[in-house]
Amino acid sequence: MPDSLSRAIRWDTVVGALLIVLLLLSFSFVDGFGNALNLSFLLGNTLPIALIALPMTLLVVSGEIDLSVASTAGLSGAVMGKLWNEGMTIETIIPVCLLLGVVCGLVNGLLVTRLGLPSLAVTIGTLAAYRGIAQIVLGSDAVTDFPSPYLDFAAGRVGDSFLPQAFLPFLVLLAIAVVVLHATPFGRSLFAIGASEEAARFAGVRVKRAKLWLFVTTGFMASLTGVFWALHYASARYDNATGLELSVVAAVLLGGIDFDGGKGTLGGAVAGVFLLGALQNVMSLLNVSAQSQIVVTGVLLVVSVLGPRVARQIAVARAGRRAVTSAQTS
Amino acid sequence: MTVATPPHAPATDVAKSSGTRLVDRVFRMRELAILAVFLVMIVVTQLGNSQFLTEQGIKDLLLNATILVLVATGQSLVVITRNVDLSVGSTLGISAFAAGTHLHGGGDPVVAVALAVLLGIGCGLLNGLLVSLGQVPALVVTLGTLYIIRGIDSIWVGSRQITAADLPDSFVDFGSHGLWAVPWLALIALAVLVATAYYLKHFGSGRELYALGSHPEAARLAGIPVRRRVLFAYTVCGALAGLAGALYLARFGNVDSGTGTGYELTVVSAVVVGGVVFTGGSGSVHGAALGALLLTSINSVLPALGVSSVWVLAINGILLLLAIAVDRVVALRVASALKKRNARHA
Amino acid sequence: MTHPSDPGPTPVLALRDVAKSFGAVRALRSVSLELYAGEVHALAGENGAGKSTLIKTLAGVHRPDAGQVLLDGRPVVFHGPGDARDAGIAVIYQEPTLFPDLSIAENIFMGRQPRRTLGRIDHRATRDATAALMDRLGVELDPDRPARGLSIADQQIVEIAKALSFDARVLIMDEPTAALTGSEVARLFGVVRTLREQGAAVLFISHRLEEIFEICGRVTTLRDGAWIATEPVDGMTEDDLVRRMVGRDLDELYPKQAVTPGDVALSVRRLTREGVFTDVSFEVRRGEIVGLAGLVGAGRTEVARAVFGVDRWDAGEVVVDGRSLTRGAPSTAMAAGLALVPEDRRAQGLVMDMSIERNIGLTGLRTSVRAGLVDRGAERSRSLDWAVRLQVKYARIADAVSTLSGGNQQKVVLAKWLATGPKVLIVDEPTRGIDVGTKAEVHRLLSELAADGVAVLMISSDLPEILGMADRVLVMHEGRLTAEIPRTEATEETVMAAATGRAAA
Amino acid sequence: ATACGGTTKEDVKNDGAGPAASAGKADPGAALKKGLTVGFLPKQVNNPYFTTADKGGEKALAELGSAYKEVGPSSATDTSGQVSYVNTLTQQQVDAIAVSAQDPGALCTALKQAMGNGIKVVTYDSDTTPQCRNAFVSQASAEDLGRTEVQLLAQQIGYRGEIAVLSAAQTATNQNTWIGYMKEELKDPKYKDVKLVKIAYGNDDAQQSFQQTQGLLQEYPDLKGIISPTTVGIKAAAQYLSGSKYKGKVKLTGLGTPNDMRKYVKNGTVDAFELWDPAKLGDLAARTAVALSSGQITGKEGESFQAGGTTYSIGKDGVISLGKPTVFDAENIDRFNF
Ligand SMILES: Nc1ncnc2c1ncn2[C@@H]1O[C@H](COP(=O)(O)OP(=O)(O)OP(=O)(O)O)[C@@H](O)[C@H]1O
Ligand SMILES: Nc1ncnc2c1ncn2[C@@H]1O[C@H](COP(=O)(O)OP(=O)(O)OP(=O)(O)O)[C@@H](O)[C@H]1O
Ligand SMILES: [Mg+2]
Ligand SMILES: [Mg+2]
Repeated sequence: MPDSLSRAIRWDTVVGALLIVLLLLSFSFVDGFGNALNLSFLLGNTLPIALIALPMTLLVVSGEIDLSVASTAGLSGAVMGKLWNEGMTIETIIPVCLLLGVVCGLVNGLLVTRLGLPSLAVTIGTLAAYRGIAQIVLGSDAVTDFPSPYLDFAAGRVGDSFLPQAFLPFLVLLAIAVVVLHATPFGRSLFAIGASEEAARFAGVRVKRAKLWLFVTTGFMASLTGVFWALHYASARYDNATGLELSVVAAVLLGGIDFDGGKGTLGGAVAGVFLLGALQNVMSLLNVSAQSQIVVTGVLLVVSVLGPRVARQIAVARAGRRAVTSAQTS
Repeated sequence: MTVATPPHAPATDVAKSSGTRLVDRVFRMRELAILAVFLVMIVVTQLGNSQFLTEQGIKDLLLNATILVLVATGQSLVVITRNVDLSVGSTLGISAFAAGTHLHGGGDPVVAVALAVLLGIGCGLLNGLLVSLGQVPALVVTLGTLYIIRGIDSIWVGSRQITAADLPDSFVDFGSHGLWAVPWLALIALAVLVATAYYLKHFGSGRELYALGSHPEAARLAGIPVRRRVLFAYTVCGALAGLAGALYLARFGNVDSGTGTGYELTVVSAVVVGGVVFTGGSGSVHGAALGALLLTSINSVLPALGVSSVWVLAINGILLLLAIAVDRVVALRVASALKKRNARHA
Repeated sequence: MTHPSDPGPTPVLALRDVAKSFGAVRALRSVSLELYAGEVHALAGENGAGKSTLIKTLAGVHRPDAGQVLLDGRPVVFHGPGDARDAGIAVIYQEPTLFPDLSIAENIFMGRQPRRTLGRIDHRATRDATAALMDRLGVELDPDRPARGLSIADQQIVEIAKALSFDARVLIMDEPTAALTGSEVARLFGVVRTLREQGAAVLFISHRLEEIFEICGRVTTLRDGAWIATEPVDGMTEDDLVRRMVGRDLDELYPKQAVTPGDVALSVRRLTREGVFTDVSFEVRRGEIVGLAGLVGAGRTEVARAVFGVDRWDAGEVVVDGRSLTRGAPSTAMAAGLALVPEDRRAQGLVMDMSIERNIGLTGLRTSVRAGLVDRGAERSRSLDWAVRLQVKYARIADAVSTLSGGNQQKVVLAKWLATGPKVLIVDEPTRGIDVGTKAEVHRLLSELAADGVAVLMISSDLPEILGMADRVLVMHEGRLTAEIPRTEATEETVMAAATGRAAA
Repeated sequence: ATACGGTTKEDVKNDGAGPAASAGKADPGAALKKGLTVGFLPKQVNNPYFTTADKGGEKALAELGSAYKEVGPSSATDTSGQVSYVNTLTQQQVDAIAVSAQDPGALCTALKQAMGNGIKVVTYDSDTTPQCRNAFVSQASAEDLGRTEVQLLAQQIGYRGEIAVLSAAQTATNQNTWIGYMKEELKDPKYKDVKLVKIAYGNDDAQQSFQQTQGLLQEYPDLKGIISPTTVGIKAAAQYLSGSKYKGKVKLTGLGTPNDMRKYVKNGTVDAFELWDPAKLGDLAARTAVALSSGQITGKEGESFQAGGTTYSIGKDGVISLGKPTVFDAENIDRFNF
């Protein structure tokens, strides 16, 4: 009984359930929610957060964090715009930008693993540095005239359905991330690293190498997001995606990923991302003001951590009482 | 430890003299490193621009740092207990506006400041209660209250704003005047800083903040009232954010619903640069204050040297990285010094 | 039941019919215990019998589900450890609970610092009092040194100093000697005797039975959370006590079978780590158990860590089964067939928040894979298999290891490494905190492994264990190997002489 | 195409410039429709400037018998937020959208989708690229603003000395256009003794603008005047100057609201500054939106329509200009309240 109970109150399951309930309610009661156009907007605008949330979840499970993701995205967008203005082909530019993301991640990773600096501090630093470099690179320009096949891909839908074209690659990436985190030895070792780095090292896990990989992957995904962002919104500016890191962090936290490391599931993180995205969409359709939306987001976050805690305490108390009564009767 | 200590050879004398010096030196060293970086920066700037350290220039430097110093002081208390308060920016914003509305309605400046502090205490209590009673991760909770307080602020304030014209002249002047080059605001911040530092070092409950940040479970076993202390740290943090809000109003003479947005990252940077460790239990408020001074000064130094504002952000980030890297190197030195000391001799 | 040696009328501290459960686990069932002023009372029982839980109930950490705590004969309710402390109860917990960032002096006096005017702390008085305590314990620890980086033994010493500083009426010690060597134990017992004479009540837990016989007047035995007996130690034999604890007779404690050593499996050549150990060379052959003895801080653990690759070495070479290892790479050491059971099980041996299954599985991530993915079935059967073989006492294999008793945690660490099927097994204090029954079990296991051709290097501060188990004893002193003594010549005297540096290498 | 067959800039310079004129022809005589819904989407809600503007729009719509609604992000840099609000308005099938774009390009896809759904799009205050909207209501011609600010400052410093500009973000399109015209104006020989020494960026953040002002004064001790063509910048600069020894000595002008600046005009920190009436801007945006929806205009150059008694004509690229800005000084400032 406590077993099934504790499984039921696992927060990622709750978030998933909340998402489903929200979707059902919105489909039935919110005007304009269910049509293909709105759903494609919803998915398209949530995609950048979702894309970065994938590697971020792995990173947080291993006990680290990367706050520089939005700046990395901005930097690759800026470089993309700059190179495009210089007349380079987009087919060369995109790989260059992705490579740049890898370098950004590598810098973070090396500072964290080689110098042993705390990732929170390092990535607050690179958050400013990368954005600053983006500003130096692109300055006040806003580049909008990317080739239309690319723009159409980033903004377009699959036929007349609600799925953005870019959603399909995301699903593939999601599948890869789920398998890596939950089914491979590498993913398993991430949980051990997050929960106790020293014990993981004593068990032969290559802690530094694993973390370096994660930072590099995060940089790569962030720059992929930056490229997608610039194409999706047809605008490359140095301040693209400013503040996105907080949205990602909020969504991942909402999905039940523990920032002390060692706990969480990708399912929870992705549910958190789309729960926040859908909620905002619904609230806008219902004409809830931006200010009230902020409050709702905040309350949701607080509840997301208080809820499971309270539920668990109730469960524990109940189990304890039962044990006492059985001890007395036996 | 060695087995055979001669019964009447108090080895403690040796240990005390060298040990005290070492430990003290160790902790001072980290702050000295920041101070050195700061001084070098100031000197270089003065060499490049003789206008930099005029009376006005010094006053500006101090004024710029004041508000961040206050908030960073409060934040370090919380970080020392292995928690964090991300909602300080929102708290600052809402208390600044509250003080502003009071003054706008012809209220008394002292009451306005008290009002801001009280509101700050309220926000701090909210955070503290959620974190200590709910026993939930501070990062999530305060990210939540960051949104909640900001949202409430925006709903309440709407598009209103308080401008200098709404404020009594005495209050606005207070924000920029002072004793020679030392503004009143900086004196307030200094007083708060010294009091907090003294409290942390010389009072039992102050030391307990370090203890419970260093090892929460052990603190519970040692009978430290963990929840009450955490609540206290958050309350002080909120109060100082509130006070900072009132001073912000005096200094900038302008508050709207966006005041203080994004301030949390600046504060966290200052605290981190100042050597307060995020895993709790170590660091000092004067370190954090130095970190705040360093960070705000960078923003004055670069324009004074004529560096284009395009470069400011990148340089800021790189300096931040440098500062924590230097701190880390110092810490490693310290660790190896300790290890050497540890090598005992029979 | 009668107490023939009742030293006084009212017990200072007592438990009456106390029960405590954790979820489905019934850690204590109707246990009663009386502690009198001026007695040293032992608490004995297997791992997981409920000793630590009992202590935590006395200390106000746990609230009993049923029954009462009596102070001077009156029922009390402790709402937290602070209440118990204020009632004059000092506790040394099984796991050290120091504040790593604070100085030793602050650790000892946290919450009770000597004050000056206005409630300010008197730092100097704190330091002096600490120095005096260290003197009393005969150790040389700098009061201003931060607790971070102290060895387990030194941490234990600080804990003892902390407990002594209370001048408490009741002193409760949960395995205070587990990390200590003979001479420190002797010092501690000297202090305990003084306290007893001054009228304090002492509750003492140890898995080293000889210590119970040396210092205690009465002993209470627990089994599976239930009270078994409380009786005077005089007139009891170790076998009697073991029978109470285990409920049956026990096999020989050190069942070392004689084996003829095979090829060299582990060869360490001129290994040096600057400032930690110097020029360490030795070999371990298949089928051999080599003991590594020395005083606490001699550098044994450091050598083991370097050999396994957790730390880098500066010079020298490690060869396993003919393969030279790269330094600082535990994964290659594992691949070569090396396993290390580390000394600090909570920090190094286990991921406390992870399940038993996952912890045991952690060392097999590389081997139990199918098509690049973790083979969960194989992982589970491997974990279950070893948990059962080592008789780990648990409710569910998916429970977090943090819910296990100390000894059972140690067994999980052993299971995790034995499951890798190592060629060379280094065990660092393998039986620390393990009860006699399991200890015999571990010893049997180690000799079986040796008989199967595994080379075993055993570090232990428990000298009888070393003498009983090892084919050869290596001794370290201040970072150097000072002696190599064959089984036939190894005695307490020869080993201690080398360990204290009195014998030339 | 290039040798490697890649897609380069040259391949895609195809979209015709010019506003997205509606397919149909304008019918200047068409009656103004009633019962329309116009959604206002400012850069940021809760921003006093936009609130005043949108209130102007609300009033005009009430007069015209149409409905008003306002949505928008709570941060002026949340571009994706603004995009999703365009989507929401499209979803809600409003008749027209009046938007002040955070980014000239980023809103394009969404706005085009809106226009594809028959929604008229008017930009005000800050434009998008012309093909993504039907018309742009400009607060004042950029040229007017740029030139008059230089004229104002030059008068105050007696046509002699160093001056600097304190702008908002480096990417702010309107700021950059104005600064361009300032430089043009300075080429006039009468400014031969006036030297523009630096353009600083305060990112529309009070604290940064503050420190940038300090930096300007430290770097150029002989600085005589500052132009800040942003309401946040001028306010911060004025507050700094009024509390420093430079008060009254260093002249400050630019774009500010009378309420923000009243105190500094009165205490002598600022002599004169200018701004258009944001309420009128919102008013005109609303009327343009209704005219578009009613088919009176389509957004082509040369068309004209009546709004609040004045006739406005559409200029190049679909730009409708509000008129000359108002200059505020100690004399007249008390007559304005916004
Ligand atoms: N916090 C807890 N949660 C769940 N179960 C617990 C907890 N603490 C102890 N237990 C369980 O209670 C039982 C008694 O544990 P306890 O630590 O008291 O044993 P012990 O006698 O001290 O053993 P050892 O000699 O190994 O230290 C064990 O089965 C243990 O798993
Ligand atoms: N030669 C030495 N002199 C003084 N201190 C040392 C020496 N070698 C190691 N130490 C320190 O003492 C502590 C204990 O060292 P180590 O664990 O290697 O000793 P050990 O012989 O394994 O003792 P035990 O395992 O019983 O604690 C370590 O923290 C180490 O830093
Ligand atoms: Mg125990
Ligand atoms: Mg050891």
